[in-house]
Amino acid sequence: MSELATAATAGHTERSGSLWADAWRELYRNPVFVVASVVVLIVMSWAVFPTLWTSTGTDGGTCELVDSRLGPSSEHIFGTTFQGCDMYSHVINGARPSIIIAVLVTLATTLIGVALGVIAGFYGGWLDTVLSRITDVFLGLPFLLGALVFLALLGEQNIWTVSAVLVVLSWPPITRIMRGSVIQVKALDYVEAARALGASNMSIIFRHILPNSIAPVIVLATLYLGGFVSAEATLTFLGVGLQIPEISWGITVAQGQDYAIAGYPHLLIFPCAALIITVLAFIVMGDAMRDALDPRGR
Amino acid sequence: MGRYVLRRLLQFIPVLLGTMFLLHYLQTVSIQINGNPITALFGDRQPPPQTLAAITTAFGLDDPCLQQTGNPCLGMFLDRMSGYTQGDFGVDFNRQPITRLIADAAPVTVRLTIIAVLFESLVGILAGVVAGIRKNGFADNFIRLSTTLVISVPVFVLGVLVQIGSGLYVGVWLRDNGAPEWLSAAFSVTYQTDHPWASLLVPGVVLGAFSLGFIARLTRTSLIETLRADYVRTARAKGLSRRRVVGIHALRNSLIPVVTYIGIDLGALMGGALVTEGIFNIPGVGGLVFGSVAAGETPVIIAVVTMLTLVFLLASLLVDVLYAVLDPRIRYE
Amino acid sequence: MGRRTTRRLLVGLATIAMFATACSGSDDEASTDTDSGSDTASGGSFSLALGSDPSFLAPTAQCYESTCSQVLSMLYTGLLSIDPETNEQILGDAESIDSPDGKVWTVKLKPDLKFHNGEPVDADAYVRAWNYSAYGPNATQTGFFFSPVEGYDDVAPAEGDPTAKEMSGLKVVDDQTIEITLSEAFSQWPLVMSYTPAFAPLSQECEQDLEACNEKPIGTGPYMMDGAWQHNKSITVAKWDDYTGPNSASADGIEFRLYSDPKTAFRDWQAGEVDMLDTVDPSQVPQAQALAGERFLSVDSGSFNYLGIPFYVEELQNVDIRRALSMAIDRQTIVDQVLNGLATPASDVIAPFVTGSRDDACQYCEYDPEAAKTLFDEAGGIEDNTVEIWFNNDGGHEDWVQAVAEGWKNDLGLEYSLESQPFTPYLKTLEEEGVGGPYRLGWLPDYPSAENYLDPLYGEGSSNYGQWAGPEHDAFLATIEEADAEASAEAAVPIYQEAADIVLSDLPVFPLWYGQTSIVYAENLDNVVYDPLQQIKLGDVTVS
Amino acid sequence: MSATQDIKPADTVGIGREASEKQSRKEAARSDALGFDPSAPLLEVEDLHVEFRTREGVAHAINGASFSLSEGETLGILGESGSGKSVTAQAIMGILDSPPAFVTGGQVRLRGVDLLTLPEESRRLVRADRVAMVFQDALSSLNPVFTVGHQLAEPFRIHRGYSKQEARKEAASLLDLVGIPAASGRVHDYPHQFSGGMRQRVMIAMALALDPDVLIADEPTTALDVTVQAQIMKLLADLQAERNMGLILITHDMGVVADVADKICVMYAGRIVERADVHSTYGNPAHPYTKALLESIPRVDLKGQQLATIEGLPPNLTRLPDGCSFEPRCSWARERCRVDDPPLYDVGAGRQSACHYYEEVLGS
Repeated sequence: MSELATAATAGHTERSGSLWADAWRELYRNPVFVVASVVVLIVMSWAVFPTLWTSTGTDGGTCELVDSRLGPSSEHIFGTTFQGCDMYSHVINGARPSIIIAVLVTLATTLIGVALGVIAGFYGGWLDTVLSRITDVFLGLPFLLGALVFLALLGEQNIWTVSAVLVVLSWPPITRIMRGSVIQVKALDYVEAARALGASNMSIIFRHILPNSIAPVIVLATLYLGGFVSAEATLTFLGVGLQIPEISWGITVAQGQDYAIAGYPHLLIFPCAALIITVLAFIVMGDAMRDALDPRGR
Repeated sequence: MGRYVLRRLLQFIPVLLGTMFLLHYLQTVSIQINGNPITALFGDRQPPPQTLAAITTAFGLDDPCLQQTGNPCLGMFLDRMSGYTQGDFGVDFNRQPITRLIADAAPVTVRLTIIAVLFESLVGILAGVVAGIRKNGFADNFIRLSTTLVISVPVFVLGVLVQIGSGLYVGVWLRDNGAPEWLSAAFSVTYQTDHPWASLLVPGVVLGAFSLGFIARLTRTSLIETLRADYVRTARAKGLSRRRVVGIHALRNSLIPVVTYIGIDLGALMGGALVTEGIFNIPGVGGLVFGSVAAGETPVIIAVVTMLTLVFLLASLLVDVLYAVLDPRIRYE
Repeated sequence: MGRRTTRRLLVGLATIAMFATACSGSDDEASTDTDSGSDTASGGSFSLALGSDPSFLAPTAQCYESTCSQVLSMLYTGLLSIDPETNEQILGDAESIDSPDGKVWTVKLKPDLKFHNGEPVDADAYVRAWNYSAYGPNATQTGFFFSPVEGYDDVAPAEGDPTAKEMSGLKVVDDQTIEITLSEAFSQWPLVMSYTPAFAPLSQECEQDLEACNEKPIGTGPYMMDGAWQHNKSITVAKWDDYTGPNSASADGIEFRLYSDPKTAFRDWQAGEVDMLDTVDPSQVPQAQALAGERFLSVDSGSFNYLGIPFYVEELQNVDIRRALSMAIDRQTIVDQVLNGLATPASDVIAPFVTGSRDDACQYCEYDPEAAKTLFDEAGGIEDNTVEIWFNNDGGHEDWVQAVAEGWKNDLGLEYSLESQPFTPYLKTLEEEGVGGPYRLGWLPDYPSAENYLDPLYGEGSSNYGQWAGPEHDAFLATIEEADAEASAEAAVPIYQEAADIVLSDLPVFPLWYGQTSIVYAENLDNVVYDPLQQIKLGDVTVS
Repeated sequence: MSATQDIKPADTVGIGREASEKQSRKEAARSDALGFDPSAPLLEVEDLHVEFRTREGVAHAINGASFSLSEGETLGILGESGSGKSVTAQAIMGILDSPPAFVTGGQVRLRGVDLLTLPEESRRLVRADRVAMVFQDALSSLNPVFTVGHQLAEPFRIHRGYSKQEARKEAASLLDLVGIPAASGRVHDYPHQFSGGMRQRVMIAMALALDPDVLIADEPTTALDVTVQAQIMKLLADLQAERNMGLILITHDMGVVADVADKICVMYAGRIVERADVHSTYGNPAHPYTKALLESIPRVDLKGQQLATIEGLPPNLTRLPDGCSFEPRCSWARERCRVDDPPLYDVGAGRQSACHYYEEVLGS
């Protein structure tokens, strides 16, 4: 495995400053990336400033049970939900948990993964052995089943516990890749040169190793963002994700699915479309970044 | 190679022990925090204390350490381990031996996984090759877009839509028009015991759909890179046909990362099948663990999840071995 | 599965208790139809979708949930059952059940009854089973059914090891006669014994090897196992030709198909893969009605759903607040919109199919937002103007709980917060008096008696999680005691109604609705009758 | 694969061989039917144009290259990297990556047949069979995941329809031919198990497999030690003499060309700027660029002096200047050079130079 991770990251490492500059130039000239970024920015604004988009406030507005499951109309352009709330408001407000979870978990896993990957890869020895075995334990846990076990233990299910569990299950691949990447960069001539010039470990790590080994992790992290949006929905569907009265896409989709087939398609279509487009945008961004950061793919 | 495999196998031991202890500890803490899972067996009724105590004792949940939050209950763990060494893996709350539960569930999930892996590899690699050799053409864009879309749709939505489409429309039509039984079974709504392979085809496709996208994209990228390699130019200079250049010289090199992914995915599929299994009513491993987690059946959770971890480890070992077979430059000492 | 399975599971779990009661189902009309019924349209076979793999088939004493009791109702005749329409006792294996004083009961069995393997079903077979059930170390789930029997504490003491293996209250008088001595008079005892799994007989062969018997039970009923139990897949039973008992068996065979998700089962029914469903998911009810028409049935299940009130929460100690909250629940709209009509708004704390239930007993169950608001304001409202509602999040309750909360918000101007946990920690929280507001629970009786809707919920040592106490509670306990001591079940009914009135006035719980279950079946089936105790009378179903 | 073949019992070998032969013959095809005229000149390249269409614009990689080659003759193509040498070779072979590369004009005539107009399938038959190529970096040019035996046998199996055994026997004798010791044992080895020089020998063996009429060697010795370089060059020269092939030797190393080439083409910015026999060029270059190249070779007799270098960089091929491409770096450059692109002037004795002031250059 570690051999594979090393091999998989091969070739990312020679360039540094110019790599990032080149990548950026490549990206902003890529129309697909630009469109995806705009979508992500819009969804982010739903999450951060929902009141810009809807007048019903962040709790989804007043819900009248007698208005349950109405189809789209001028008053409710996306129709109403099961509880008779405005679906449009739910779609906008539902972005918040998804985005918080996606961003939070991605940041945390990247930090943990990079830190542990650098420690294992740079120092090696017994530290590497112990860390690698611990990584194996968590890597081997099947994702969904692991999440089930952890969330069932916590008993309480909200944005923070779901995020925590996703972090626990998602750091190992990043650690793996980072470790491989670091091992490779460590062996390069300029690191040897820096060492020969008497640079401290810390300065070698931060000045030479990190900038040159982090590219594959950045790419994976972008793909993770989309993955966690999906994961929230799936965990909610399985009954161990977010709970009402929280408004989230996962809850709305899981609830809407039951009724979509029974003649209320708008209960599924609108929240699901929001979810799919967001995930799609994150994946497309990740793809474009990979292409940009890996000139061989051009 | 032999020594390498042996060394890797030895490394499994601490990982598996770690997994088992982790799960044990989680379950222990879970009981300490959430309470005795036996109480839930009686629903809203409060069972008489002696009934509750008797059942709690029968399932070994009467250890006083379960009352002390944070206590790792090492004694219970050691008992369990020594039980394992004697082939005793415990029972669930229905007193079914876990070995039997696994023996029932695992073959179904293995079949499902085989179908999913075959589907995602064959179709994924094919799509990746088509996209790769026509880079930026219509086929490439179409394949990239459709596979990304499939990745973006939550599996529980995709699964139900496919189930309705294939089961209620195609399947019923086939049966009404006198299609052979195995064929209509292939498009049945749920798993059918009489057709253990045919009725898993559609669920296998749903299960493999997610990875299919990754494999297609991985193959594409890898192939595009390989096609630029000097040895591909050499092959063309030798007057080989395009099919032979792509199919033999480039593909074999491109497949190395793809095989890596498929191998790792093998373990993930076995453990990740629970949503698909649920939708298609497949009595597999995912549903087994899912039910056990909800009920708090610790022995089932530990045994099955550890088994899945072992599958994952073996799959990654297999990948590394295969890696050396595919690429003669790699030597494991 | 997913969300649904979780629910199912929870239902599966929750049910167990609730549920169980069921049993009976099988016999019922037997007495009237006896032999003739089975002769007319016999033959054919059909399949029934069940919502989960049964927990146990043997020993039957481990069966305390609906799927196993549905299967066992085909495999066993039972001592007696209760006619769901008339509430009359229908005798099965028993020829008579009598008591002079409600304390000593004599059960006489019919002669020449046989197990499927040829063993005689005699007094020994019954007593053997009951002693096995009650014996503490056997850890059966229905052992507590025997707690009224004299000597139960010796075989299952609350503390320490049992001092006896058999209950002193059980006597085999002769092959056909059993004498049961209870520690106190209990008018409802015959109704208790109608829960077949807890009281079914045990063959010697089965006792020798319970594990083998669990895979292929040896019963006494009109159907016997056809092959072993295919766990998580199917159970098939076939008509037993030597059956002499009263229960009907129209079809030649029945296949129980095991599903993890009722929605999947419904699609399989749509595709014609399974003939009958014992549960239709609420979201599929409109579809089921459209597709099945007459072949869609929706019947009271006997379950009683309520919001319990924690008396240790100060704001809820005011009875007017409780009454106001109860009146501000629009039960009918919630039933229509959220539950798709699959429930009946509650008018009593006793479900309708039980003798003693009334349709106008609960005056605070009528939706009256204005009166509620007035009463609520007069009583001074609630501190912080916020109410917590507690529920378990793995049983599919979130939708209606939220609807109740929204109603309070709209009608009383109350803010709400929803607090949820999975079932096990939820029970622990209830037990530890940890909830901060009304909590949801449901009840399915163990046996069709008004008593079973009262004592287990509000009595001493019961599921009185809300710690209802005070003079009203004392009056309630006294009334129950009085009713229990009556010599006959019938005479006790009006007294139980008095007890119910105390509950409905003081409101330790808000009655919400009685559950309904729905079934659909295929065109080639007929004579599908549903028993409110959640059992389809499968023996009566005819196949064409 | 080879192993399974070897351990098959005798009778199954027969069957297997029959089947595999059938299969191979079906694939086998020869270039004989394409109408080559044995009396026509071996290879004539005329006014070849190649451009690369990229996102940054169209790069004019080759702008009207012409030269010819006859049997037993060695043509050296000289130039800096990026001057279009390798592109010319790949255009002749027909293995340019298209897109982005497109041949936009000219002819490549082999024995009178214009290869550029042949359909791809016929073109494929010419490769390796009539025209073969040796690449510069043998390690990356050999497929790492196949044995050298497999790779050597491929031309025989594809073009000649040999059975596996026959092809492998040929492969072994080829290895022997290029001087690899214990050849029959080494067919089972992978490229990474060979040393650099040995790998280049394998490349040469592969190119020679079908006894081609023209061999193109693209910097065959760049990656090798000097001593090995000489061995490889000698091997190439010997094989050429023995087989009377036409050899195109592409290199940036004037020293290598001097020893083996008969004629020389000097390329700059996609054009041939000087064409002559090797002695005249070395003795007295007719183009400033050639002159500059020669002066940049270290020479023992000039030890101690500053080595000459060519100032500046080659032009951007997407924006070639109107005038002479070499003008910005040329010490002879005048105003005319900036606007007037020089044609190939005949400088006598079969020599051409693309310089308006070749006479001055020759005279210097």
